[in-house]
Amino acid sequence: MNSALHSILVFVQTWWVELLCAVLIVLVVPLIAGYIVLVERKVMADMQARLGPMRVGPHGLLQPIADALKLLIKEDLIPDNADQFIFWLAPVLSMTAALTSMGAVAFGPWFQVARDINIGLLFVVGVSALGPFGIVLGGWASNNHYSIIGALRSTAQLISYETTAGFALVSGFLLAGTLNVRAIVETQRSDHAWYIFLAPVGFFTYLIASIAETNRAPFDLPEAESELVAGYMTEYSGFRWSLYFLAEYANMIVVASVGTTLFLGGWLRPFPNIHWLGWLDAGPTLLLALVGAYCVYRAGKQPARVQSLFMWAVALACFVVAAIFGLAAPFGHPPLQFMYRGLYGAFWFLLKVSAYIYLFMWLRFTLPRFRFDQLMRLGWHILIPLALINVVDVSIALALTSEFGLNRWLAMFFTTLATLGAAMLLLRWNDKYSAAASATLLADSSIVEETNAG
Amino acid sequence: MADTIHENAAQKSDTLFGADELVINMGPQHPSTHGVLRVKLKLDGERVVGSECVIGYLHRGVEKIAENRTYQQFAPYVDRMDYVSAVSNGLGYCETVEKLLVVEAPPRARVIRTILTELQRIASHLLWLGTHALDIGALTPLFYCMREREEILKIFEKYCGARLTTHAFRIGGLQYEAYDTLEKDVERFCEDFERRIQQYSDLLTGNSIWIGRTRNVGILNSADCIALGASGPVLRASGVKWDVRKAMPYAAYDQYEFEIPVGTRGDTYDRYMVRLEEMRQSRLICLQAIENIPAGPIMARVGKVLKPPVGEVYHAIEAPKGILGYYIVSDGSVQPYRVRIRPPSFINLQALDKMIRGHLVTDVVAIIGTLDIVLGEVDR
Amino acid sequence: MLDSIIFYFFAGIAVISAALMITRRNAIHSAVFLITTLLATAGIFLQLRAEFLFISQIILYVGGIMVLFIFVIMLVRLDVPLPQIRSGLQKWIALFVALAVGVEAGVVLFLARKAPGQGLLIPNPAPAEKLPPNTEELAKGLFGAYLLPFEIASVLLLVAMVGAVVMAKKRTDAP
Amino acid sequence: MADESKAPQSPESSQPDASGSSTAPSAAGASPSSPAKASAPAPLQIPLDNELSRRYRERFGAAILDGLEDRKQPILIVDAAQLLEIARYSRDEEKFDLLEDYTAVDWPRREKRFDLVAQLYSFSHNTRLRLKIPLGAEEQPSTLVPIWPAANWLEREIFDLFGIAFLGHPNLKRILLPDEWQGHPLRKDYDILQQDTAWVRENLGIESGQ
Repeated sequence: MNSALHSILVFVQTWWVELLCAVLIVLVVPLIAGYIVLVERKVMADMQARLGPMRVGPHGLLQPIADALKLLIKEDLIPDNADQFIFWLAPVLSMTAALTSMGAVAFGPWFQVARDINIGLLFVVGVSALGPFGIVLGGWASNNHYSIIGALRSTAQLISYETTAGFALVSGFLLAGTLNVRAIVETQRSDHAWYIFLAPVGFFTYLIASIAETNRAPFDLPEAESELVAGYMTEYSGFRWSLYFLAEYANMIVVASVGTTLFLGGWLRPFPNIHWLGWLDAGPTLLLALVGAYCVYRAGKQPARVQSLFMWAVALACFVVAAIFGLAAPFGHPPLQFMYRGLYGAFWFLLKVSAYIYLFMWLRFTLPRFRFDQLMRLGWHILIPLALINVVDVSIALALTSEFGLNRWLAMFFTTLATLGAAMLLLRWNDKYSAAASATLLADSSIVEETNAG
Repeated sequence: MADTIHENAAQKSDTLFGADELVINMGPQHPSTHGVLRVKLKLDGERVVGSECVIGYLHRGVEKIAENRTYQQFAPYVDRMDYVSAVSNGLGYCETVEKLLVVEAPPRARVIRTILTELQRIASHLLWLGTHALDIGALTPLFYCMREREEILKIFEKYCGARLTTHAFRIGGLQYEAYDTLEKDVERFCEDFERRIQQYSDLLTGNSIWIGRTRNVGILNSADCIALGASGPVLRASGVKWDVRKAMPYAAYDQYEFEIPVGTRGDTYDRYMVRLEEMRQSRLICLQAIENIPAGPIMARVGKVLKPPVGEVYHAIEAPKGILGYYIVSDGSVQPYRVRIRPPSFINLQALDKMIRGHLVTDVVAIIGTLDIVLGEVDR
Repeated sequence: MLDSIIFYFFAGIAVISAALMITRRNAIHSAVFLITTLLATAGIFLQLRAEFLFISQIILYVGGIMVLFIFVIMLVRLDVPLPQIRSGLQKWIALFVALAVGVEAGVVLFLARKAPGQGLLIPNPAPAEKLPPNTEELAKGLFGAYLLPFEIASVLLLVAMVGAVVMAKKRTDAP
Repeated sequence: MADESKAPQSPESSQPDASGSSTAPSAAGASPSSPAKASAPAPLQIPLDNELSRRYRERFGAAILDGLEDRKQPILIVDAAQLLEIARYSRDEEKFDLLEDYTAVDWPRREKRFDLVAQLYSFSHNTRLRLKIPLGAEEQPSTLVPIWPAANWLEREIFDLFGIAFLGHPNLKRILLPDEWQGHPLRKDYDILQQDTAWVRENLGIESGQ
């Protein structure tokens, strides 16, 4: 018994940084997710010519906390005919999958839970593949037609698009030659290129698949409120519902992080090897200073004293952090230097992830929703073949460079062209097919009519 | 041998899935039935094989009320039928009673009526466009549409003090003279609106997801339209170039030039295009109308107590949703003997079953949206 | 020590949920416990530093196959009791099979103890940090020594897939 | 109106234009059945005598009970027994392809209690025609659904609100009111405050809507 305790102690002593990171993720991600919701509402409001939440806190800044409180104190409802156990289990499963998969994501060079794990990104993809269980089981346990249809749709969608995402990632893995997260980022530095430039097709297929995987518009069919009320979440309310909700946003962070790591250079600044762009290193400092200056500018215009005080406080905080960043860090001694590099990497990483998520939001407010058969057709008839062809083409390019010493960029350029050509063919074929499909649909409906009449 | 295997497989699949028909209830409280419509859908998988509408949740007995009110007292009630185009309802009612009385509203009143009614048509179509786009999953057009609709409602508010159920017209003409800047307001709105309508078009018209969701969805050909009595944009989208405003002009429509947009396939996309173009045409009518509003009285000389001579009259106008007809029988007393309202939504909704057969549940939502029904009018 | 704690933790979960999986009446509950079993097994792989195997187990069995299982259960509604063919012999056959499997497992374990280095126990495992990335090792094994069996298995799977499609496809040309 | 029994039984029926409006032509002869007042310049209701009505009379003879024009709108009063044939003729030969509206009017004191009123419209001629079908209280007219599918819900509405049952209707049940509702609200003997209190109590759990 003693030895068991001892070994646990040793474990904690060895891994305390990682454990701290894990606790931090569990504690902070829900908060971040809440604020992503706020940002989303603000972005949506901006695109739709309105203000968004304004009441709770200055510019609605405390809205997520108010929402969370409201959800926590809501009545905990379980429908009578629901399967109690699974109804309880499903949202937990979704949330667990989302948070666990975050373990292998590296937010900057030193913030990562599972650091030495050599399957790296594969871990993220694999564990987040557990998410569909939460959805499908939740939909089934609710004992409601809308929920079941939502759950079935969702499962079908997730499975098909995970395949696409997997193949798209393979093209990146091939270029990196490793699955380890840090190694992937470092190879992008040594290759002098983010992989979005070397494998653009891979990136775009991953982009689309990642939107579909997180059930975001235009692929938000499982929870299409105009058709299925709220899909698999119809019977959920209060805290359980918020678990699903958080899982969705946590998943957004995960897929955006994976995309960023593999295709957008992770925590590297743009053009990491070009020295005259070195001033970009001052990016975090500059940005913080700018935010601070803006707050000072706005502080005078606030209608209430509290609000202007708040603005001053934010400005002060920004300036202090900017000063630490800009002045102290480069001259600090090694541990400080280490932390500086970590924060600096995290800045670029989070900036890219934010841009990625912003793109999600932008698409959501611009595009109508797909129909289920169209979604499936897009997935199986276009994206999966395209991703497969892309994998083959990237391998060919790699073989050309390593075996025949062809210039890497040249090889990539031609194979990308080939992939795009294949994509055009696929699209044309699909158009023909979909025309035929809708024709059969109409023919079918006339049959249905006749049988109904007869 | 191979054949028998095939047959077995076919039979098996029949017993497994074919016999498994699912009946789901859409509504009456469903986010995209636009009110309290309930549709019972018989599904084979996600495919609709049959449907039944259950309506009447909002039935208030408007026609019965009419028999117990005087002609003037009943006028505000019609606003509550199609509550998103109250002005059109009022126009139809007032003109019908005027026909019954054999009076005519003075030219100035007719022109102002036309302007307001066309603005109402735009407002109604805007609301339709926003909610229809929302049903199909596009969130943003709704807010743009509401923004423009707000401008129209402001004009109504300035004119008669009410925004939604306006009761803008009176039997015999108008109660209120046009306010000073009416022309300017309408002109400013129309100038803006050209650009704005382009905005919606940019968001939706060429969008391949939008086209995918609406093309060949809910096709209703012209023969079916006429047989089922569907009217308005639904009829025009199926290729019938017919509009009450042209066929049997009322108010001041005979003075203005405008086109009747028609579709070719009668699908949801065509209906969208037709309504979009109708908004443009309405804008043109408004612009023509404000150029020259004749001077003169705004009220024909009708008494305080209306006692139409014995008889009956049927009069129909082109409401935003379709033919809005009033059939009024007078027994010579101050109260109508019978008021029958032909509600366009009610009759258009009949076509739903034909339109959704063979489509997916998702399309049902799009098709309910494209019919542009208002349950207040369906149930009356 | 820590390793054994982790091992017994996962092994315990795996055994208990396997038992629950068999005894549950509700098909979905059974599926959930099967998932738990598979996840626990994956945990044991991880404890053995077989990371790639761990993640393959999760992606393929849990993320792929089990989702489809549940899908099918939901579609076919197995929880509605079907008239099952029950035979009186069933109990005895089950007992016999269980005994046979038990004996076989015992024999294997016993033999493994006899031949060190060949069976289940590895006497002097290399420390985990020194192991080469096992993705690569696995790839070398699959595409090197065991290429032929690997390819045969692939072809077999392809045949199964095509067969399933052919059987499931509705005949559209039927009158 | 066709005959005396059709005219509404109200005291004002013979008084022309009680509103006192000068714009309106004084509507003397509010009904052709009161010839004493027919001296005014433009009577509102005159017997219908045009090509159309002649064709109908020729074809159906006695089944066309009467024809008149009220405020320039043509009305044909037809026999319920031949309704289906007349409807089919109207659609096929006269091209009245749109059944714009179909409703009923209750005249409780008349011998034939109901009037069914169909508004027809012809796209090719751009004309409207109103068919009125007098109907006894217990009479069951044949359905128009085979001719104009639009009649489906309209007939259900008439059935719901007037209690007129149509023969051969594919799905004749209440449409606006609940299926179990007692009474037909648009009948004149159904008071405006009246309601099916038993139904309201059972289904809504309240004593009365008033």
